[in-house]
Amino acid sequence: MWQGFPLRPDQASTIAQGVDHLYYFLTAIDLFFTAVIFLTIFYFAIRYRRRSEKDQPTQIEGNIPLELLWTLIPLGLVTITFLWGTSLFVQNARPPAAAAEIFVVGKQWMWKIQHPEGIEEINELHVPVNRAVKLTMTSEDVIHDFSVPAFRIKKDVVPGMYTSEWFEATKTGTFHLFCDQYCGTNHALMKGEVIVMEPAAYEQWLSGGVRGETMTQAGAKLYDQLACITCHGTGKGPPLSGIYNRPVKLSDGTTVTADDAYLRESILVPSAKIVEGYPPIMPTYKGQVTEEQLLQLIAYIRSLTPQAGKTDK
Amino acid sequence: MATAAVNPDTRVHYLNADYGIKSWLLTTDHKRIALLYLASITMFFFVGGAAAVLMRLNLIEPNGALVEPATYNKLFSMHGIVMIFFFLIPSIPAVLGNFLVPMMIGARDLAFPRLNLLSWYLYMTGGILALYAVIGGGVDTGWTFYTPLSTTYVNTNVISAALGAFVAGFSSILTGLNFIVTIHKMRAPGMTWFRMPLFLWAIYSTSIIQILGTPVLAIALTLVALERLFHVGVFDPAVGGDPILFQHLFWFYSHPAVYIMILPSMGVISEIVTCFAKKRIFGYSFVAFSSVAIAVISFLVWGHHMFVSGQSIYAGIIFSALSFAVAIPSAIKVFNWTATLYKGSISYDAPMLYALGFIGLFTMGGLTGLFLATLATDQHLHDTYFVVGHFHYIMVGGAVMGYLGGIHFWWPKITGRLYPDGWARLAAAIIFVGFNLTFFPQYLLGYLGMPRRYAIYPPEFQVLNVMSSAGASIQGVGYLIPLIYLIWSIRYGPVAGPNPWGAKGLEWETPSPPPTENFKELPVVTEEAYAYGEKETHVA
Amino acid sequence: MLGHVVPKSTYFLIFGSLLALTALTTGMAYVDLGQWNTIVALVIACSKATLVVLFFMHVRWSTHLMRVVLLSALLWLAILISLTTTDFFSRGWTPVPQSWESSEVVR
Amino acid sequence: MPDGHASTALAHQFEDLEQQHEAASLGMWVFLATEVMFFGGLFAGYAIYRNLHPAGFAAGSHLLNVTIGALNTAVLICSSLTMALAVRAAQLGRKKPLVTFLILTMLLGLAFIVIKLTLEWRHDYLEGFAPGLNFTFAGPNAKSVELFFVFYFLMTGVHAAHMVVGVGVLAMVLAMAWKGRFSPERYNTVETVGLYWHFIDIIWIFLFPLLYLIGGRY
Repeated sequence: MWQGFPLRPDQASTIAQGVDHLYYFLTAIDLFFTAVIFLTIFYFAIRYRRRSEKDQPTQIEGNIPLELLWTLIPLGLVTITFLWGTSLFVQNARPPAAAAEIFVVGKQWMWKIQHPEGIEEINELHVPVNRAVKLTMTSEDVIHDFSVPAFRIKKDVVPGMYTSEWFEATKTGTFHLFCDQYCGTNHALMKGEVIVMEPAAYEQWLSGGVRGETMTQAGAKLYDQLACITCHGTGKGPPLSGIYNRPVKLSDGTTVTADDAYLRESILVPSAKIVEGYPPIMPTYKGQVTEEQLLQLIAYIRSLTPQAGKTDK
Repeated sequence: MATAAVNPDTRVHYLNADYGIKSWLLTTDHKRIALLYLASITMFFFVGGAAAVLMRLNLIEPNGALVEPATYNKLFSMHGIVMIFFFLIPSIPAVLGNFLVPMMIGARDLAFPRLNLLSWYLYMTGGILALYAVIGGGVDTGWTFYTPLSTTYVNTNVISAALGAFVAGFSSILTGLNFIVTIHKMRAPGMTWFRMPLFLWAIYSTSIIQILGTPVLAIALTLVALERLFHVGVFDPAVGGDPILFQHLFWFYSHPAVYIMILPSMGVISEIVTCFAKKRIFGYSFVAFSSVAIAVISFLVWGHHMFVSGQSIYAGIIFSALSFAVAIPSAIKVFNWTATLYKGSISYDAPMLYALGFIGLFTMGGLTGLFLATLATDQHLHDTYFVVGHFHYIMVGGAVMGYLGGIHFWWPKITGRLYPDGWARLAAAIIFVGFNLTFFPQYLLGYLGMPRRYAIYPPEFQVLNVMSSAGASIQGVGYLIPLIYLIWSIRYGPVAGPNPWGAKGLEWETPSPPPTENFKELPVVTEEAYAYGEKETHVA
Repeated sequence: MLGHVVPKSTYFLIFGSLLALTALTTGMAYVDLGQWNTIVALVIACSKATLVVLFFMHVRWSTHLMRVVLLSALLWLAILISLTTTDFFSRGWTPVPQSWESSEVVR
Repeated sequence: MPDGHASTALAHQFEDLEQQHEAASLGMWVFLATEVMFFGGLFAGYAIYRNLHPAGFAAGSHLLNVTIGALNTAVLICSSLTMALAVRAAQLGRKKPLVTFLILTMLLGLAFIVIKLTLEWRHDYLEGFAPGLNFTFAGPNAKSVELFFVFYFLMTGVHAAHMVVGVGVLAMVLAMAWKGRFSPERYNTVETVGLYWHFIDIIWIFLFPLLYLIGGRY
């Protein structure tokens, strides 16, 4: 494109091109109707300008076929746009099964990123090219938004819940990462970079990083430290192996899926949803674990369910 | 055309019927209250505009040419709060609506004149609270007051700003209530619904939004204030509250509020286009019912502000479909105005320039809305400058152009004086050019990914930002010119006479400025609105 | 214009029904109906409100316009509550990714 | 139709008393539509949170006194009856019953407020149920119970504020009735105030089961 005056950001993800095509389609509609309205107004304005105060214009009260025409044509166009935009969005909202997962915690005014391998980075996200990556995100304070224009994705990062987005980078390079949801004084400084690397370089980066323990190992350690095993390993509390993403029957008769959100809630507000057949004795861990540690605990619980995800729809 | 232009100073009318500050501050005359609003709204417009100028100046440099990010945040918050709650929402309804609704239906006043005065006092109370918030240290939540930022994490004057918007909201509710009752119950004999000027259909539709939407905003802001005061956890996820609920309550009002701003403008355009083309409106009932349709559908689309907020994607799909639905009545209006010009006798007085500008800019603003109603493109464009460009095309290119057009159209009626038409056309042209230069680059910036509400931005966005800032300064000049010549004309402008434009409508059948009771004797209506020339016998 | 004058007996009848319904709704709370407790309580509340609106507020004898105003208020309330709850009830259905393979397996 | 222009009761902007009367009623109905949405925002928030925290809301509800709630419901229904009878007396131009019923309505309204204030809010506060001030709750779901009490105080508080305004307006209407300002041709003030009063009653009719009867009492 025009080097000095680009009209679109880099197309650096598998999603980008599809979004751009829809954008071109909408731009074409826009230009067409803007041209129609502008040119018609200009033409009428010149052709029917007032030549004398005695002008007696032809009075036309309306025209039903014309009204129908300019109701139905826009209706048809917006229907097409809606169907196109929605199918693309739903498709883009569903990460491929094999996506690697990276965890993001937003905080005024920085991005804290954890790789499952244990590497943590701030305001930088290193990812391999041509590999689907899913971000699971939450915030420690206010609502942020994790936006990467070159990938055409963004999603709010909301305290108290996990949101997610995914991408598969198609180009190596460094791309902008913005916080797009106004989050207070230094909102404009909550920027970072997504660095897309060749797989080999990425592996090298991974091994070169200060590699402590994987998230699962960190979670296992926390599991010990917090003495979760005293209940969950002894039958006083429900066992945790093999539950991830499986249905859990609750004491009030309902059933929930033991997903990230459920596990998070059960650690922070244990009394909210009690598993059937167990007494409500678990204390809250609110204030004792950070958002990052919560993610580590969840990672550990996930690892107790072999091949989680393969089994559910 | 009016020929009997009597010098207004020689007879008694609403402006000289009484003198002294008390006769204004305690007036129940809808025309005087309209002028109270005009003065206060103009003041707020320039306050909000000053904030915009400072913001644009700051954005000339990627690292901020003028102020710290903290100050910049206060500037855009103040710009949003003042412009939306204290300028755009009351602009046309409270000024032109107040002045014209009784005159257009042939009534002596609104149904509840004292309530009308109360509305203005509530508006001023709200305005003073908001100004207090600004002067006493500012507020930096943005006009959206998103939780939990506004409830827990900022230390600025959120409560007084929210309270200001809350009180001004009640002013808006009472104005809407007054208009609805007046239009239902006070029409002159013969003024049937389908003989009403389209301005009244627009004002009526606006009033529906005001009375049914505003109370929900009031509750949302009350909850924010309570949460700030007592930390009870209504929107605090740590306690089980949900910050996204605030967004639902907020946008339930604040999306329809966009139509509180644009619908009255659409009404003004219908009046101006017919007058200066000497034409009956093309498709009266389509234009009339599209106003009501917009008012109703506007309440079904608020979730399109929340496509990437963590809202359920199924709710997103529903809101996306409904958002497209609101495009249809808007398109109908634009096509009908354009068709009205066909075979007209078009003259280019200043109001008509604003009206034609409105049609063009509203078209562009409306069409770019499609990008944001589309889920897949919104995922890229949400909270970028594309959104900023889009809503300024609607609110400035649409609402403000319509407001200025209306002020120019009815100024001779309000004051009895004409303004210098050459200056007025020049100002219209300057505003149009400045506007496009300011906001068109913002579409491009948005697609490139520049987030909104950024005091500091990556250097590659600088060229477009400088263009935008240059446009803003041109626009600023454009707004100052009318301020000067309109004030000048009150004293020195040529006498206008009752109907300088040769327009149709009851308000033009009474002297300018009108007498306090509006009409010497109450009119009886015998013809449709816009009866310019004979009706065509054979409908094409 | 004289509004419709309602006989006193009608008012007392409505009054009696309202008190009876209050007693009923309180009583029903002590009967275990599971999920239905809430529904029964709301149905009773709606019937009481309807009685008040129709008779005490004279909507039974009022013009179409007043009814339109009333019904639009209820319609808008329904819009607010239904579209908001749509979000909250369907949030859990978001197609959440299924892929978790513990990090050791990933690479 | 009465000759409106002869009456000083006709405001200048109206043609006749009928127009004035209809405008006043319509004005009040439109205002009530606004009120429906005002409370509607609260009801929407309530509905969402009750569904998110069913156990906490039930536990909170069980801390309220159903008997007092039901008693207050009955008090308000009585006041609605007396209000309706007051409007009827005004329609028929009977001054004495009008004054009597207005006084009764005010007294019942005051009774409601007094019961609410002394037997409920004061008690709730002393028990430590006031969110943000002194909330203490030992059982499970304490935070959800607190959320319930936020809505409880907010909804009953906003409702009570409407009651206070209503009693104030009734006092003014009473003064006008005392001076004989109303007649069968002109009673729209009584009627519109009546509409407002019944509306407050309806709000309480919904608040009672929604706040006091969650989760049953069995």
